[in-house]
Amino acid sequence: MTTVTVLLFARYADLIGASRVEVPESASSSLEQVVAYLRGLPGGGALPERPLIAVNMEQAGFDYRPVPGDEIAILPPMAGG
Amino acid sequence: MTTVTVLLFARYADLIGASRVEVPESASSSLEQVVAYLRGLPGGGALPERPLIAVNMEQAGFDYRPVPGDEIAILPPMAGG
Amino acid sequence: MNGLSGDPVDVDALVHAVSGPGRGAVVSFVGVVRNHHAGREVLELEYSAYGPMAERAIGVIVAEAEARWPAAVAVVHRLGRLAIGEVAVAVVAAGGHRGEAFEACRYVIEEVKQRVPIWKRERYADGREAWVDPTAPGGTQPARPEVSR
Amino acid sequence: MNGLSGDPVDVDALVHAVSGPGRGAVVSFVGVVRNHHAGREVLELEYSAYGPMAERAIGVIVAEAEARWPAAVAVVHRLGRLAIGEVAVAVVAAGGHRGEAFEACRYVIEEVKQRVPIWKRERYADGREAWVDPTAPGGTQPARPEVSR
Repeated sequence: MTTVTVLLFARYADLIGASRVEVPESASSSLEQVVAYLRGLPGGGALPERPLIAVNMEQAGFDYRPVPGDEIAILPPMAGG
Repeated sequence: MTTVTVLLFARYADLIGASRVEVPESASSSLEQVVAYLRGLPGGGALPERPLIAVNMEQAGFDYRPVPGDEIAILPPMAGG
Repeated sequence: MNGLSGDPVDVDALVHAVSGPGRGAVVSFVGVVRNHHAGREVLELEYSAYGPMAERAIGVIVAEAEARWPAAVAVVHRLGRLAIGEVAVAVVAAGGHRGEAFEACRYVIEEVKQRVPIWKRERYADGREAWVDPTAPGGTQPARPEVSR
Repeated sequence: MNGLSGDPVDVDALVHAVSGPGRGAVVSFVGVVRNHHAGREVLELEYSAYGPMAERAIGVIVAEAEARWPAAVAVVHRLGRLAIGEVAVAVVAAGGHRGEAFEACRYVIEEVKQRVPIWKRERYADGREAWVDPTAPGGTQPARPEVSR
């Protein structure tokens, strides 16, 4: 089964207990679906419904359809400085 | 004869060739008179008619009447920084 | 020069990197770890980042500033654990005149805070920890104790 | 700490003087001698001052800034001969947040330039010298060669 790799950071990684999650292809036809999948994981219910998402280090919209090789990252609100 | 001591700085000291001038009491009944006296000195003609003047380190108006002990300073445009 | 650093930030090195004989105005912003946040006493904190994206975002922000003002800009953001008083981020902008140096410096720190994927976990005097979240009420979100280090 | 100095300005000492565990934002302005002014190549310059009034004016400006913003401010202006690249003036403002530190720093350098009796004589590559005069056309007034040093 093909999967899409999602990177999690900071509080989101804490919530799910992992900094990297493999999402089955069946649940990754759009970023919206990917987030729904993550929110269904144990601890994932505290993820926001519409987090900031980067694909290949560029911000991406919820309707984006992941393709193999994409680096998808779910980003908590930025807190540098 | 009583005099009033006037401090000159930077370009104004260059123009008059001195950093300190004693102005006779007869020419120092007001700051306006003091400046007129300085402008009559050799090289003094290039002084502006209304330079910035400090009396005891506070800016003073042209109608100020100097009293003995005043520290009068004629200040070129400031150029710090 | 620009980017992330696991080692203490050398502000003088940044100043040196942007200085030049025609750049008479050097404006620096240095963000230092404070001993309090949102009413709680902070003991230390830890910065983490999505490294490659953060480096790239910093590079983009610097390029934007240098295109908009005649100034040279250097930025470093620290990662890892920091104690009170340590430098978390430094931005240095050098230009021919002070207006452009102030504006470029301010622009870069504002954009870094908004656009660079860096996160901050604070440890407080009461033993609790939290993630700083500028969008949350109170400015933080509790951190899971089981993942505390 | 605040005032005039015949010795090189120690910017780090100013930063240290205003820093504190509650002051997370430190903004510095450093004015450095440039190699050109008003289209002419500058070799070196000399600052002079009406010392007691300049010290007093700097103290007043710092007090104004510290009354207006919750920030601590330190300022030193160099006097005497300076070479290209030397620090002429440094202003450091530290506050709890960056807004107040930026604003206090900017306020102080603007006021120092306008209100502190300090003068600058420049020596150019062509051997001539001039007094910097922001009110004069071209920004300078010729200096008498006979008083050149």
